[in-house]
Amino acid sequence: MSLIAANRISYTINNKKLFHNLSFTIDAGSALHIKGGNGSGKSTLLRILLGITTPSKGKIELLKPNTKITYLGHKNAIKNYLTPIENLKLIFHQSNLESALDWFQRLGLSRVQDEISANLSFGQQKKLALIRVLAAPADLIVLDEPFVGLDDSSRNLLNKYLQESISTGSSLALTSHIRPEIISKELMLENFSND
Amino acid sequence: MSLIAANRISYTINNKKLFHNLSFTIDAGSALHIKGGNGSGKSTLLRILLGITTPSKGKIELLKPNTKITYLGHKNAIKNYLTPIENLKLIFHQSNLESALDWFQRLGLSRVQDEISANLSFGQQKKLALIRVLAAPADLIVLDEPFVGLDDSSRNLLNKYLQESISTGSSLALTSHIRPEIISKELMLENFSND
Amino acid sequence: MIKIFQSEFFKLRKKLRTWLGPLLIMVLVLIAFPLSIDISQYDLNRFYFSIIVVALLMISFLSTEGIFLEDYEDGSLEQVYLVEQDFYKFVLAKVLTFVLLIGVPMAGIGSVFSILNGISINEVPKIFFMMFLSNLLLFNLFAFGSSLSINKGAILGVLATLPLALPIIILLGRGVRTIQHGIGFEGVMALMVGSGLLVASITPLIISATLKTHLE
Amino acid sequence: MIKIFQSEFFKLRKKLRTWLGPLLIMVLVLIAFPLSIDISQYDLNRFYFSIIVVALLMISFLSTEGIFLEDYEDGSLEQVYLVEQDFYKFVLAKVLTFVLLIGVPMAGIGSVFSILNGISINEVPKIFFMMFLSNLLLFNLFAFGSSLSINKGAILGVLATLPLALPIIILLGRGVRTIQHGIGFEGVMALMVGSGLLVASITPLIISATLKTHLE
Amino acid sequence: MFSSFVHRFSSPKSYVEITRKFFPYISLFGFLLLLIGWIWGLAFAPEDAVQGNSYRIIYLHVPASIFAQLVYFFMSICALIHLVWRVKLAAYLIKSAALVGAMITFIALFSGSIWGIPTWGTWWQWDARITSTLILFIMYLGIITLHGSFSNLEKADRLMSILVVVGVVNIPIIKKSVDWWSTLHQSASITISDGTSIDPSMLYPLLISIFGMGLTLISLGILSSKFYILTREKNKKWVQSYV
Ligand code: HEM
Ligand SMILES: Nc1ncnc2c1ncn2[C@@H]1O[C@H](COP(=O)(O)OP(=O)(O)OP(=O)(O)O)[C@@H](O)[C@H]1O
Ligand SMILES: Nc1ncnc2c1ncn2[C@@H]1O[C@H](COP(=O)(O)OP(=O)(O)OP(=O)(O)O)[C@@H](O)[C@H]1O
Ligand SMILES: [Mg+2]
Ligand SMILES: [Mg+2]
Repeated sequence: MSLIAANRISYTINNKKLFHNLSFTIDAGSALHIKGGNGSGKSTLLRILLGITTPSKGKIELLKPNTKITYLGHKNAIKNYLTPIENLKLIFHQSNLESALDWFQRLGLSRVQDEISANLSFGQQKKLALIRVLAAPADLIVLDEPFVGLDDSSRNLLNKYLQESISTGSSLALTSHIRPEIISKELMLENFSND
Repeated sequence: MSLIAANRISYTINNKKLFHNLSFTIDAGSALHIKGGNGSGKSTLLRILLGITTPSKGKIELLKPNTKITYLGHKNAIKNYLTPIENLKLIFHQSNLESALDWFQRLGLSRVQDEISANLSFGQQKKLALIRVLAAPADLIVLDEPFVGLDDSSRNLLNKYLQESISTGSSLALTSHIRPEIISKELMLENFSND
Repeated sequence: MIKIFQSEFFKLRKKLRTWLGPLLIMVLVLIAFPLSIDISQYDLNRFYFSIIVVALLMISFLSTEGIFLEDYEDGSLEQVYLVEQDFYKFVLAKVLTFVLLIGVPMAGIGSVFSILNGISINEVPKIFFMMFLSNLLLFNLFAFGSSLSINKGAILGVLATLPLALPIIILLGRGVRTIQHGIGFEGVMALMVGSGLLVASITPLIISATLKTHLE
Repeated sequence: MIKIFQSEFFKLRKKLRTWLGPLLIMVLVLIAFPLSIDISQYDLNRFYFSIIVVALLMISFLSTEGIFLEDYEDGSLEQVYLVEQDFYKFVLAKVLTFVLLIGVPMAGIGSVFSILNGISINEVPKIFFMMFLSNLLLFNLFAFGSSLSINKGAILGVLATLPLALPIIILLGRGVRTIQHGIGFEGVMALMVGSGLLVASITPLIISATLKTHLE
Repeated sequence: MFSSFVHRFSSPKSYVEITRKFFPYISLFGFLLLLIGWIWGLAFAPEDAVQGNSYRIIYLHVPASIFAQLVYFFMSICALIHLVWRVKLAAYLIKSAALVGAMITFIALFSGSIWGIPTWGTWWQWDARITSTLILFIMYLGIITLHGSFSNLEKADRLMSILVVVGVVNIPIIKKSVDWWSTLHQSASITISDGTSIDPSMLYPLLISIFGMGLTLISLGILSSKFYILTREKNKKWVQSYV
């Protein structure tokens, strides 16, 4: 069963063609790894999938209504003047909050729980941001280079989580310059040259 | 010949001990790879090496006077309301500018030269920032996770550059969760637990 | 809706810079003004009120200047969009929070300073209410302006909205005179309440569309 | 030094909002003020000048509020430190740029509006020069204030620097009166030039130390 | 040499030990003096020819106003010491003195306002001295908040010290404002050089209250600094054994 189908989508920005006539589907319980050089349009494609950006041509179809989507992009969406816990409280309410705090511990963040988030290290901030995805079960998980800045153990934790989600029927679309340890379809974006 | 010697340095912040009694030297023509989990103090150690942060105890000695240092940290130091070229012009003057523009091309950035930097993709911004280091020959190169967000070809380019610099006598101190393809001493920072 | 509002309130409360800053500046300006003129020479009470009005104008501009910037830059806006699919509630909550945490105290400070400078205590509730309404209008207006020019360089928003602020100021000035003369207050008030409600409910719609365009 | 100055100038020029914004607000305030009161009722000319002075105070605060924030947040400050080992030149260049691109036009606008409101054209150069000097002083002070609490907003900084700003305002007010009365102008002027030079060369030292502390 | 000397005698530990010895005497003596000064001033000093009895608030207002500035002066010296020799104790003292300073400045403002009602007919005027005292008060608060707004306490100490040093220019402004701008407020009535404009029978109790106020404030400062030091250094061994 497919969650989302991309139907011959193209995207052009400022007369630069990013991709052209792209068609693919994302199926329940499977992963899609979007690859390509820097600036090939991976992040843009993800944002199109999410409905944030509209494709120049073609259409994205959500095949299942009420698909629950979680997303983490290049930007962490963390308030750096709040403590990590306060940040989590902004995102999660009641039931999910517990699971978020649980992930907070497992990712080794408890020793910085009283700092404001601006004082966390680069990787710690990324981990904090990832909890947004980790602690909220979703039908579709969209991740834009989630491994950036993570140390080995956190990377393993994330890989394991993604693996599990997929095996329980969630779908995953991600970009990464590091190969994720997940069996996935690959979608390669070429670098168009418009010269 | 050593460029920099760290002499039993310790760093404590808000009653959290990051490292303790660390001693090492960085020699001309060699690389030091600082390793450790997220939050173990790698970035802080680099900033101590640069003289930006003062260690709580111990001393950093610059053994060669007038050591030219280039540095790129987690933050790109790029003005996102300027175009890439304008950014480079802020950093480089005359002689170096040419080499900077050369790197700009080699890194495949010329197709975005008329965008403001805020519109560059994540990896393109990182590459732009890296030119600060690539185009200015230095005695000591200090890099904090330089490979983050780079695609394979750029990563190779950077690795090759670093390799070359070392073989021509420059030194390198870097942190990275991805193993760099450079023969280097390794310095492992433990995660202190203060509980 | 309540949840969004609570979140916005919590965030703003934590940002001392954003809410306490403008209030302090307002106080300081109101203090500095009498010092800058030769008090003995003029009758301060007669025009001190205009200073308060002008301060209101500037401070509301100042405090809403970056109202959406942070959320745009740190990626929060995208997350809001994913959950809500538009920004109406979000903008409504945010502007209301700003009005409550900055606009209301500002109106309070304005009223207090007008007592200090000759308005009788009985009139203070009227003054306060009127200032509150002007703030509601100004905050919505300037929030719209700042949504137009979220990214750094743009000046568009300032250009577009500053002229629109003038009628509000004129209305406020007239309202004050109706209080001083004891006549016609209700009319001005009705006008302000009406436009206040209208603007406060429609502007978020417009802002919401603007924000969506920025995300594209 | 020239290079640093050129860079700063270029950057600020590109940020329309940072420099043109405050100027527009200044114009708006100066227009809004007469509108907000019943002009016929009072003798506007007599105190319009105080409005200009207060506007000068607020706008210079407003425009220097985030003067170091961007460089702190995007990591540029560290890069400057690596090259220069301190921030003296950098701060000097930055503050001067702000004075030139915002302070000077502000003084210009102030002077123009004072013609409109009864100061004779012959006196305008004096007024302009005096406002320019006050801006030099104010920008330095507020830059210090904003360096104290870079990422926390300049509120705390204002607290620190306002005591120093008040004498400037008072001095400016007095200077204007010496012009109006045609006596004692040179004395006030000499005082302002002296303190201007002193402050403009010492403040960057202090700011430099503050910035270094923030980087630690 | 000198700096090692400074450091040895400025350890928080020895400060706490030394002040513990002197505290009872200072506080008792100060309190008694203040009591004597006030009783004398309120009950026995003669009535003022112009102001009647309302002038008696002088015994609160003038000491408070004087120490509002002196406390700041003390803080700025500490700040210099902290910046030059990095003496931690100096920063601790600034932080605790700021609390005392804010309190006494508030008293100065408050008593002045009350006094203003019978004498000037208004409790507030935008007079230069009054305004600059108000700003001094705001600055005390600013210093406290500035310090409180950083999670890195050493950074906070340093920034606070810089602020205190720069802010010291406010003191001459307060002092001289009455002369520079002809204003409502009284100019100095007690001057060292050319005698005083105030009758000795009113002067002696005033001087005694000033002294008493000073010692009382010092003991308050000692109390608050001790409390602050113990919380700041709560992880140190000497504190754990002390408590
Ligand atoms: C809120 C209002 C007031 C404030 C903030 C204030 C502040 C001050 C200050 C800062 C001093 C200087 C202390 C020194 O360094 O010598 C002072 C002294 C004094 N004040 Fe006030 N004052 C206020 C109201 C008044 C009023 C209403 C009166 C009486 C009419 C008054 C009478 C005096 C006198 C007699 C002195 C001693 C003068 C001297 O020896 O310098 N003050 N006040
Ligand atoms: N200004 C600060 N205030 C408080 N704590 C800080 C501050 N700066 C850093 N820290 C703490 O120091 C620790 C180390 O930070 P650092 O950035 O050096 O880690 P890192 O090893 O580079 O981690 P990463 O791999 O995630 O980049 C973190 O736990 C962080 O919370
Ligand atoms: N708002 C915009 N205006 C102009 N160009 C844009 C805009 N957003 C993206 N681009 C351009 O689109 C291209 C693709 O950007 P995108 O972020 O999708 O790349 P990416 O594949 O994610 O790269 P990376 O691996 O570096 O993250 C880039 O060349 C970028 O300059
Ligand atoms: Mg991308
Ligand atoms: Mg790091």
